[in-house]
Amino acid sequence: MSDHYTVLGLYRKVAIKTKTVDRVVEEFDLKDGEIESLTSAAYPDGAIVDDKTLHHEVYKQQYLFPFLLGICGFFLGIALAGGTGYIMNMDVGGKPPFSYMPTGVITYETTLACAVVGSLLSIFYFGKLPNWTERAYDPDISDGALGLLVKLDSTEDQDRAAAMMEEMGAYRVHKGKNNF
Amino acid sequence: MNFWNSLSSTAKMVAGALAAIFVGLHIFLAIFYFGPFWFGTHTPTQPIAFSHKLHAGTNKIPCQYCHTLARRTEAAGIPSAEKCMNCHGYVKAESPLIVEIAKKFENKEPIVWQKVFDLPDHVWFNHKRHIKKGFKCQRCHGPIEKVDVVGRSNDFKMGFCIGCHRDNEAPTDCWTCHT
Amino acid sequence: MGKIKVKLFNYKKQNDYKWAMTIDLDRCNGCGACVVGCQAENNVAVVGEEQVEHGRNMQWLRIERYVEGTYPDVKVRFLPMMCQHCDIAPCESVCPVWATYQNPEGLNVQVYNRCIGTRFCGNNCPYSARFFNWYDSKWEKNQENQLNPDVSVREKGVMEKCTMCMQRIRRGKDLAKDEGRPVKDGDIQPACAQTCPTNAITFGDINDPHSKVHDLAHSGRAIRLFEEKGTHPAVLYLKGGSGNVY
Amino acid sequence: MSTSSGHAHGSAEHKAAFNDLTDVEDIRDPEAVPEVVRSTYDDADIFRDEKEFNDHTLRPMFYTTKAYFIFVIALSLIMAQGVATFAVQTYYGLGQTNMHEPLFWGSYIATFVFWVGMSHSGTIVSSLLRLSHANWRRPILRAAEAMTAFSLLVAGLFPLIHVGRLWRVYYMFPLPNQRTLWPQFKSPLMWDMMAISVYMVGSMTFLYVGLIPDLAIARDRAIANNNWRQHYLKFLALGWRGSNREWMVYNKASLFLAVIILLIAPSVHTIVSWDFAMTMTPGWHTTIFGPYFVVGAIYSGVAGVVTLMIVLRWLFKLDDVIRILHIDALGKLLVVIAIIWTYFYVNEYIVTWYSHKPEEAHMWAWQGERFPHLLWIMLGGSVLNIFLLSWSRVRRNVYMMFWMSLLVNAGMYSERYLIVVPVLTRRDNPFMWTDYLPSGTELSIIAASFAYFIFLYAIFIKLFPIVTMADVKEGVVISGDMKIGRHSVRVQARE
Repeated sequence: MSDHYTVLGLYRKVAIKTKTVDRVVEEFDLKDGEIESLTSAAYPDGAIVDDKTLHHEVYKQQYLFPFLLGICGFFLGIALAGGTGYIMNMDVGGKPPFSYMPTGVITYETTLACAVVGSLLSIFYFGKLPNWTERAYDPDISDGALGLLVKLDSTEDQDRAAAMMEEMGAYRVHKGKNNF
Repeated sequence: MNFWNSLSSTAKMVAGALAAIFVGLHIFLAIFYFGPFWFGTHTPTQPIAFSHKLHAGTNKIPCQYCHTLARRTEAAGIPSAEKCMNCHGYVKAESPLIVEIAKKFENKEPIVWQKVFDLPDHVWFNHKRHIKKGFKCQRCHGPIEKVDVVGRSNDFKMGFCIGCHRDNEAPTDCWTCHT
Repeated sequence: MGKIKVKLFNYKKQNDYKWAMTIDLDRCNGCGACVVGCQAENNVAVVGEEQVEHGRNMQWLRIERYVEGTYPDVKVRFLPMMCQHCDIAPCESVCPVWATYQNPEGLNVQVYNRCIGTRFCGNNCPYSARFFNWYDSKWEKNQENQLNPDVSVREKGVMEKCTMCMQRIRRGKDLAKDEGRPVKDGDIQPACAQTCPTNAITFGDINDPHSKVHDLAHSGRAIRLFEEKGTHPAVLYLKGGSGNVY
Repeated sequence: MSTSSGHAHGSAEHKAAFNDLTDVEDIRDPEAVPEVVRSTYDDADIFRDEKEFNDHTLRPMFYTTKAYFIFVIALSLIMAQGVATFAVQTYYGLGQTNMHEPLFWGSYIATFVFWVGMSHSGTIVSSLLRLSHANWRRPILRAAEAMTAFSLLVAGLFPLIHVGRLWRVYYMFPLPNQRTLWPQFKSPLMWDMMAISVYMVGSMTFLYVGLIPDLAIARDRAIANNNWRQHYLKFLALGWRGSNREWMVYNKASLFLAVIILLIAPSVHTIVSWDFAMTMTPGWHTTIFGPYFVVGAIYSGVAGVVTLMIVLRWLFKLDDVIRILHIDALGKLLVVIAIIWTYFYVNEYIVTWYSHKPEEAHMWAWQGERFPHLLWIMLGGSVLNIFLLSWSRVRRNVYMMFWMSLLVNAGMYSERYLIVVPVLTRRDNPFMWTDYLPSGTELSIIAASFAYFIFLYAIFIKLFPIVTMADVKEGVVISGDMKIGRHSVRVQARE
């Protein structure tokens, strides 16, 4: 996908947009990831664009980030509260250097702390964020316009798709190469 | 500079913030971990240019010939002018530095030697115990017989003491040294 | 940095000595000499009138007075109170920086230069035997010369308390080591025991079956303060009647 | 920029236009729907379109009056005197306070517990409501979460203000050092430090993640107006475009975070309660302290949210976003929590009474004897107001709710003071019984802490959107009207 042409159509109505999605997908034989919908609110999954690969990726893998980092945090906590008690031992008269309760408390906290970090990282990783470079976008989207973004292989396809979007009721269409 | 100008203002802000955090963190860590090495050396000027190299190195006088208190009390002690005159009444008695010592000795003026190896007040160190155990002075004070002007070759941070105590199974109870 | 050795199950190790103190309440006449002795020996700050008014009286050892009965049949009881050097000390487990802990010889350590002044230990001490340096201690011009060089002068913002005159214990052990023998009973005397005119305070090694403190502890008169708290203090009070803890 | 407000209520075409946008078929006849139903269910559809809604909710951020600057400067002055007092206290020593042996903790710790408690409602309420799909939660989440973050920032200062040697406080951090000394993890203070820093990380992340889509909206607005805010907004919005991938990932991560926060938050105040309960001081050493503190925290926190909502609504004319229905719902929540809290409170007395332990019984008697005024504030503010709050006319009256919520927090502050101080004035050793009143130093630092909290909030409002806009829009998207026979009801799509 290094060299692609992008078309962004802006719509007012969801129904029209979904119809366009169906038609564009059929016409250009688009695969998952080549068509995106841009909205200012969270529509239910698959309400506009049904991306099966994305579904698979997010639902099957995103939990791994907090989960695995949580496991790391668990061992970090045990090492921090339990392990250092042994290594950096004090001469405490007759008292054990390891105790269960503090280790439990510290482990609980570190586990959750790492899980929080994992959740944040999962947004970055799966959402392909942050991406501050200019990308296909229109400020109208935050004011309620519904964007439809299509990635195509050639200029002819781009023009055809733009025409098709306008015909289907897009009130504005942007065209560009490799994002605009 | 061209590269910097080519950045957008956001990128400049981000880069500046990151650089500030990076530098600040490193300054903190540097002071925290290496501060003693950088700021801890201490080489005072002595009132009389006494050379340890000449006495302990070339002439091989044992340390405890002058610092006798080291094996008897917790302080190593600085020899009195009388001790200097024991030998220097005869040896090189006409050297200008010796004349100065002799004059002070005659007039009963103290020679204000500057303390090089100083521990904080909250540390209690016992020379006697360490000498009796058989440790060489150089173990803590460095190769003193090889230098003319003595400086602090060791920062005497707690890790230095604790490490040695651990290796030699000496007590590591805090009250061994702190009260 | 020295080599760090991982010592796994060494925590059962106890040294030969276990210092303890007995205070005979029937002998105490509340003269307060121990308080002065303690103050002089340990560089305890003289806080001044104004601070005492605020309730910040700094005394590692204090004589508590309790009045029994009603006038005219009144009897005043004295209780010298200091850090009890508990075996299971409530102050130890709450210090976040190891400034206070139990040392292998059964004493409660307070390390001034490690203390950050969270004052949690003081809150958890049922005997109220811990003191805080609310201000830097000031010494008059000539008073400075009588400071004990073996004891550090505490900075503002740290906790302090009775150390059972650790500097004297250390010196006693040092002397014994020079002579290649264990510490004898009577070698070491804390300032309070030394000052007490009625010999009410006895200090020694309770692990030594021939020591005086061992005898007194087993005399059938020993009690501990706040026994129900389960702190197992090393300071034992002797009083008439029954109440044997040993 | 146009300003719309609540008076668009009856206008049919406005509603139709906005619903058109979200493409939900509007079959509702506005005249036929009773007023009560509408005020319960309508969320943001009084606005003509989304642009107008954005304008309205971003208004507090982009438009600043002169009064705001005066207010912020006044707050800064209060903070400045607090900082000066603190500097004096650090320089001369803690003797500047009125604490003394054996009362080692005083009003600082009481205030610390109060602020940690305040921090508890925001994220707990927010994640609970998120997980239970409560629809009325939508506009108030941000304000509540920001409250959590800021009260934690304030709370985190108090341990620093209170320690004796501030310059040595890094001894508590597990930093590898040449002394090979390590903090002692057995101390409840270490757990406290861990828990609070973890909660700080968690709530900040939660706040930030919730902010991302709204930051994108604000960014577009700032770029369009060439406002200075665009620089940091561009950076913080991470280039958010609202693509279906981003929304999917975002929703999933919000869910994770809500669950994790719900696990962290109760642990934090439980651990704060262990600062007291793990000691052996009569009056503190109670097994009930953990849940009692958590419920108390949520109680004072929710009351704090109510106060904030009403103030925001009044200051920024957000009364069509933050409605009576929200205040009402929060009031109901307050009643439930108040009842649970009262149960714990009474329980503490009952256990003491039944155990016949003289020192604990004496402690309660001493409380009533020495601090009757605080006891009455607490009982009045936190227990007796249940009866008032159960009355829907009180809950729906903004003025009443404002004073009620302040009263609850006054009561809860007294409660914290009553937990910390009387216990320490009457310790085990009767020779050391004492008394305590906070000194001027303490009072001025505490006043500065309140000013600091308000200051942070005031700054936040000017830098970030205060209303959870994306969430409100989602509510509009997934809800619509359904006709059942003659009735038309608002329904909510849920996966």
